[in-house]
Amino acid sequence: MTDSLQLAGEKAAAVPDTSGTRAATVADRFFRNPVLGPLSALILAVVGFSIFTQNFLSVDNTSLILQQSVVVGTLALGQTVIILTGGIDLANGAIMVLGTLVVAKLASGHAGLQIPALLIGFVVCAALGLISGLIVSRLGLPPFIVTLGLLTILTSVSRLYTKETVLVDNGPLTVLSKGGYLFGKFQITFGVLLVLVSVAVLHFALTRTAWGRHVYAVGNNDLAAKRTGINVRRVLLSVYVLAGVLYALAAWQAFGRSPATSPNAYPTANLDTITAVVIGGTSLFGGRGTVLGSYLGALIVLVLQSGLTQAGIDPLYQNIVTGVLVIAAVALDSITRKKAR
Amino acid sequence: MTDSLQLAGEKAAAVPDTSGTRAATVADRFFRNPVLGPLSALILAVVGFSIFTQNFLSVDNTSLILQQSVVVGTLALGQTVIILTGGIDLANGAIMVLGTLVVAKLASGHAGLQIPALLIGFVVCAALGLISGLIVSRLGLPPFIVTLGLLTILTSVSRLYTKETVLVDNGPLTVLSKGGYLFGKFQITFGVLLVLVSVAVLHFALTRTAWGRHVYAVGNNDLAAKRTGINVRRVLLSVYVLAGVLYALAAWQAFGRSPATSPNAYPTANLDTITAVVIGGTSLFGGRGTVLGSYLGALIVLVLQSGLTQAGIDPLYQNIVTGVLVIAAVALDSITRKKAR
Amino acid sequence: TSTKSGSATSSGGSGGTSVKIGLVTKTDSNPYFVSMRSAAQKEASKMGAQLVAAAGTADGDNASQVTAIENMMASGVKAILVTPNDSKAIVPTLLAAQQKGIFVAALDTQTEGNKGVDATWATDNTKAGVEQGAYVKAALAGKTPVLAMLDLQPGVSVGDQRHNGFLTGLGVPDGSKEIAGKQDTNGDQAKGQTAMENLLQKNGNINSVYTINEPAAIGAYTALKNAGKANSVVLGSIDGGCTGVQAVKDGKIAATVMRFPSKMATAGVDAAVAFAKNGAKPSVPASGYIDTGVQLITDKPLGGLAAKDTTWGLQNCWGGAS
Amino acid sequence: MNETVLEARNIVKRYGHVTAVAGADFDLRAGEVLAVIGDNGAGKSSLIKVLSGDVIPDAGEVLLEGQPVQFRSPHDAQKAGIETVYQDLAMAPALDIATNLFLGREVRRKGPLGSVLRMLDVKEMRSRSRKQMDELGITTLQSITQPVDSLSGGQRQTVAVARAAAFGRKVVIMDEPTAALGVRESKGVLDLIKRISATGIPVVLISHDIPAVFEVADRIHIHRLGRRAAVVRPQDHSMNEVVGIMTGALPAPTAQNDTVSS
Amino acid sequence: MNETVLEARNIVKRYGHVTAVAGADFDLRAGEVLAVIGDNGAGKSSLIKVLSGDVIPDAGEVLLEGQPVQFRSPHDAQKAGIETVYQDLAMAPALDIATNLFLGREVRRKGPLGSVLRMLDVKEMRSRSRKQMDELGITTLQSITQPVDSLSGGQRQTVAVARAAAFGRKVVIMDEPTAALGVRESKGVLDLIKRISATGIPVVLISHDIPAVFEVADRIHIHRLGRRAAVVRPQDHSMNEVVGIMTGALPAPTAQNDTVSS
Ligand SMILES: Nc1ncnc2c1ncn2[C@@H]1O[C@H](COP(=O)(O)OP(=O)(O)OP(=O)(O)O)[C@@H](O)[C@H]1O
Ligand SMILES: Nc1ncnc2c1ncn2[C@@H]1O[C@H](COP(=O)(O)OP(=O)(O)OP(=O)(O)O)[C@@H](O)[C@H]1O
Ligand SMILES: [Mg+2]
Ligand SMILES: [Mg+2]
Repeated sequence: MTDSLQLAGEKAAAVPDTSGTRAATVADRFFRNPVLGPLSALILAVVGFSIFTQNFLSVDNTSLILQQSVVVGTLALGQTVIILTGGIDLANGAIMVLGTLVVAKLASGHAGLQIPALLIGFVVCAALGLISGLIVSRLGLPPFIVTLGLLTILTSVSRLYTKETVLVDNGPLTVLSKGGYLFGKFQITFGVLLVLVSVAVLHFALTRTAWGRHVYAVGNNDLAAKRTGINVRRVLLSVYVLAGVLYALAAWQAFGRSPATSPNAYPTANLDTITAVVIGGTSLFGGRGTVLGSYLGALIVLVLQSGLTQAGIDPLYQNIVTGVLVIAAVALDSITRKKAR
Repeated sequence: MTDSLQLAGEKAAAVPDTSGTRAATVADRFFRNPVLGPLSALILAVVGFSIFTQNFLSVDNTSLILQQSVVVGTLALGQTVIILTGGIDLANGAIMVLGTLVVAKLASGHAGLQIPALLIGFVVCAALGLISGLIVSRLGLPPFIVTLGLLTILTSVSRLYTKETVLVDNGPLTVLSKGGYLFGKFQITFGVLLVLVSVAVLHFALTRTAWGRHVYAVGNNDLAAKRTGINVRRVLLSVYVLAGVLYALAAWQAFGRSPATSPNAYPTANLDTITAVVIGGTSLFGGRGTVLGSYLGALIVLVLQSGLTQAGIDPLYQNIVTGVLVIAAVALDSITRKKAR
Repeated sequence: TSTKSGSATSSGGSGGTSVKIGLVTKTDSNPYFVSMRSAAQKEASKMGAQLVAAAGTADGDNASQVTAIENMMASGVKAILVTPNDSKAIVPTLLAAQQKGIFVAALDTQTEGNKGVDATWATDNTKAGVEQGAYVKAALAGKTPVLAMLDLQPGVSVGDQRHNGFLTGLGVPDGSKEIAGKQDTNGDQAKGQTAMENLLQKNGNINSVYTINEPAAIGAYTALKNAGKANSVVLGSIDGGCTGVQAVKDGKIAATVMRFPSKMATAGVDAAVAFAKNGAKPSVPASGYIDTGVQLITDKPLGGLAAKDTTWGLQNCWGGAS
Repeated sequence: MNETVLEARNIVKRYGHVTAVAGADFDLRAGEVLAVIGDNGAGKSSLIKVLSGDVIPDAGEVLLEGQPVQFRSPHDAQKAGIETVYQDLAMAPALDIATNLFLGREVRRKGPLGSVLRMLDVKEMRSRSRKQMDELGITTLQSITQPVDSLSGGQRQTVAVARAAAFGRKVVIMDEPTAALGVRESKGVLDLIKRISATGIPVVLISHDIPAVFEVADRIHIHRLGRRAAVVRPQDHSMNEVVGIMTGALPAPTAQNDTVSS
Repeated sequence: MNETVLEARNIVKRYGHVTAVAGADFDLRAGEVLAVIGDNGAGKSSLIKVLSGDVIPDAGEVLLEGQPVQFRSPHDAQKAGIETVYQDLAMAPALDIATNLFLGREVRRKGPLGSVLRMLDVKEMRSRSRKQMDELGITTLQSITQPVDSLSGGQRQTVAVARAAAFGRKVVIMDEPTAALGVRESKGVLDLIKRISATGIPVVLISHDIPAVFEVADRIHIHRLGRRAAVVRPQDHSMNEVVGIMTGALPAPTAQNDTVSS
């Protein structure tokens, strides 16, 4: 039974022992918490840059990085759920972009159309999720190829749908860019709130509901899941549709970041999100991982970008450092895991 | 024990029953042959295009497609071996490109330097393979992140190493573009011969030697492999180094295709090779697949490109068709598998 | 856009003593932008300014440049030079920067309607296309073109401008039967070669080739050479990278149209520093941008087209030397 | 109480050229414990996989309470009230005991948290699991939150048994449920089997432990070379006879009461 | 022949807060069959995993023929001649029987094909596998080229046993090798165990099948709560006594000949 775990190149993370002493258990909980790795990596990075650059840890910069995280962060949530089932989604960026285009085109004209347009956007993205979900769950084709195919198709479709960049007027579509100040100083946008809420909700759904356990079970051992009477196909389908909805959410977030969209937007979203997911400690073999980790993973990448830019390093050297640090972040994760046993 | 297979979304392909009647066995062998899927997909594509376009099936075009396959085909071999162990390599293109640059720079000047330069190229690529191999096997980090990090690093390193396109003079480096004619008509280059030989040799090594079985065993269930006394780390290391060597071979092939190389060359090699591997019927979860299939996968993609170009379809629509056909090819594979049981 | 709000109020606490200038290129490793960066770097250190550089992920991708610009503002730059990946989408971000009293200039590519920038130093890509087209027309010497077009990728403005410019210069409308086929190359050499090979299979009579840039052209040349058509086919290109010019010199490419990234960079940095010193802004011509010009490079000047030879080209090319 | 609950006629299942089940019959009566015994590879597991919907037969029909049924998945069989312990235990290795025990039948919180937020009652599930494991004599379990792949062989098997026992409504099928169990723990399971059948739910017990079979079984289905060779009553035969029939050393008794020879 | 071949002192192995082995001792003498029995979860498998290098203990030392050894991996233990059948059989599911049987000790072709091209002698390995399976009484195997995950539980276990038996040089350890086996097949394995020990290679047999243990064992290591509770000779005790000691119903006999109580 152990091979899928072993394949994932990690031993089954042992779990807190409730029979242990209270204190011990708490310590355990802490050390065995799968988010520990990415979290400490993030903290290390922040501390590091605060030392080596001026005003990195400024409130402005912090809230800025949070704002920069909303789109990839939201996409990464969908990516995580799919990867938890042992799948992968190369089309998430393409789905989102098509979503933004549909919404923008429909809403162009007067603001009254924005909300209906947004709803239609949600339908479109969910439908696209449904399509890959159907192919994966019914025909049992490898998600990699299915979503790769969808990616190539959608990229062209978007370009046929609209050649050039589309702008949306202020209104419900761009409301996520608005926001208020915490403690008078710390700017927090609705977009940031929304992404944090999304993470929380999804974390709840995955850890505290039957559906969530079924997702993990399917990713863990889908034959066993089938034999315990779980409707594996339905679970898979639900996951891909949910992912589609999350991509629509990301589309909305994108308008919060910038009112303009184009068929060429977010070309590397798929790789970026997979990276965030893996840095977040989720196994590409499915069955183990957390959405919280993925969001932290997304933040880590952004912190590196921001910090290195502010350190005034040339992009070429930035890449080299980024590459090293990303590997280091994951190494840190695997070390904390080892500690945990 | 069954979950890794199940995770891979495919049942254990049953195997010919030597106790059956001779004829039956042959039929079995045929139907259960993992290459059947990609092969029939390839044949279907070729037949289709020969019908719908003029001179697609011309000898020239056929030998041309074979020539176009040498670089990605060779890269795909390395990718396959790594994927068979449950890994993945996003840096293969970057490694090859750096290889070409090192060789081209060292050889620039007079032809006498070409062979030593080429040898150094092999050392460089093997060394880079060794690095990812060490990180993956010793630290047990996920290959996805390790090779992604390496990719970002190498892209910059190549760019820093040389600014612009570099050319090599005719000589040993470009000899692979030479060749002869079969039946006076069918042009076959040394490059094509070399890639076919590489496929054959690797196929032999994977199916007929102990090392090959260990590669499959590690990808199948690395805990079991470890318990049967296989030195899993050594196997992993050997695989990544071998892949590096194959990438160097691909670098040589690249010179056979064109004497010019640059830091931006082959930007999508990693995705292209993974696609070929998956179309070829290899599971991204490791433990099951063939190099022959991967090479056929590479050919399939090229056939689609060539055929659609000749059909004179607008690039945008070409992408759509390609996406659909790629999914169809894999669907065909999974159908033949189902037939096999 | 506010000029008087000045650099004093620029955000995030100013970085150190020297002026901080930000440069955001389209991508990080494309040689064109690498040389633009190093030119800017040189100029900046000459002027005693500090250059902070960042890059987007891919042509057409706006979000990555938005992030980069935000990070620069956070690090307290006084001026931002940007080569927009999306001329239209970037505008709101640039306006926001100007709000903060930051001097914004576009390089290489104009923003839509030159909005959101205080100045622009750019190449007219359409013009570049026209010159390549005109030369190919002249080189065909009256023969009806059988044209293969090696494009960039759909929906990227630079690609469309050069493509359309070329057709104008050649004098054939898009979609006409003279066009034997089009393929996307992403400006990649290997893809250019494969595309050219497939197009030659489609139509053996191709006698002229448009290429989006010189790597694609070199790929196409290899394909033509292998097909034994290197001499019978007119191969034009755009960019003026040193290997490109060398390829013209070696007779692989008939002609290329040079652009001048370092000119743009130098001018941009100078203006930025000037603004930081005394809030002065460069005067912008009616066209809305300062054209750093394009230059046809060939050793076989034809049809009275103003051309410079490859010797001149190699002295002024970008990439190799810098 | 002699009506047949679950019945199978002429089941055939081939894998490529391997014939796992070669025209096997099967019947199970209300409230009985039916033991299925046979050599390794005789086709026992394959047969019950057909009955539990895990495998779709190439031929033959399955009848539940007289009605023909087509199970396309274990899900269908479970809806029909058939609960199975598979020989290679069906578990999600990385998930903990409670989760595996309740997989597919999770317990929700009382009140809106459960009904609206569909929140699980983890506490409840854990304590119930703990209780069931204790009942089955697993005293060594130190943490109920261990992932099952970290359990000892016997502990893991006990989880699977507990699951089937807890949720079977019409039929409970157990494929070698005591194989990995110790003396005491095996006794626990055998008692459980008796308790279940006492409630009127028939139990199918596949086992190689002949003494145990003779202890609990009402009838013994002897499987041989993919077929049912005979069905016998323990009181009519000695263990050696039964083993003889099973291994083919003795001929299958024919014309004997309710024996179906094939 | 009484010299100790394999010895372990005070082995401790913890997983988080779960203590699997709590200061266990162990010794194995030349040519003997040592049975290890104990409740589920007593720590038997964990202990032998330490002996076979699969698990590195938190404390304690292992001595092979008197020399302290540190096994960092099963590979080390195998080089030292210790062969193990693991409870969750270590197999590559997608590979066929012969491949699994010879995994890590493949047979090469004779001549240059083998020495130069390192080509495997597949024919040879298959026929040998077939022979070994037959010897162990697996008559139902229809195809030697089946992937092991398509084998029946008993067939799969037999592959694992055959492997260990074929390659053990100094010590053979079997963790519940007959759990999934039928009557005849179990007998086959027990005979095999006797044959092996007869050649002077000692065998460690972990089993829950007390009668079988009494049949083959020279000494019985009774494991309880992570420790060795006692070592007894079958002839000195009745099965019930032994089970009593194992379950803690009876006190562990002390000061008895060669019994080590902890
Ligand atoms: N998926 C499969 N592919 C090929 N052959 C199979 C498959 N499953 C089972 N078999 C074969 O079918 C026969 C019956 O297997 P089955 O598991 O039903 O036996 P069993 O009676 O349960 O044996 P055991 O007592 O060892 O569990 C065996 O010879 C086995 O090799
Ligand atoms: N990787 C692990 N993580 C956490 N606990 C473990 C792990 N492995 C074993 N254990 C625990 O250690 C104890 C001993 O396990 P072990 O497998 O040695 O028992 P055993 O004597 O072999 O039992 P059985 O007879 O059922 O095989 C059990 O309580 C088990 O839950
Ligand atoms: Mg069975
Ligand atoms: Mg055990």
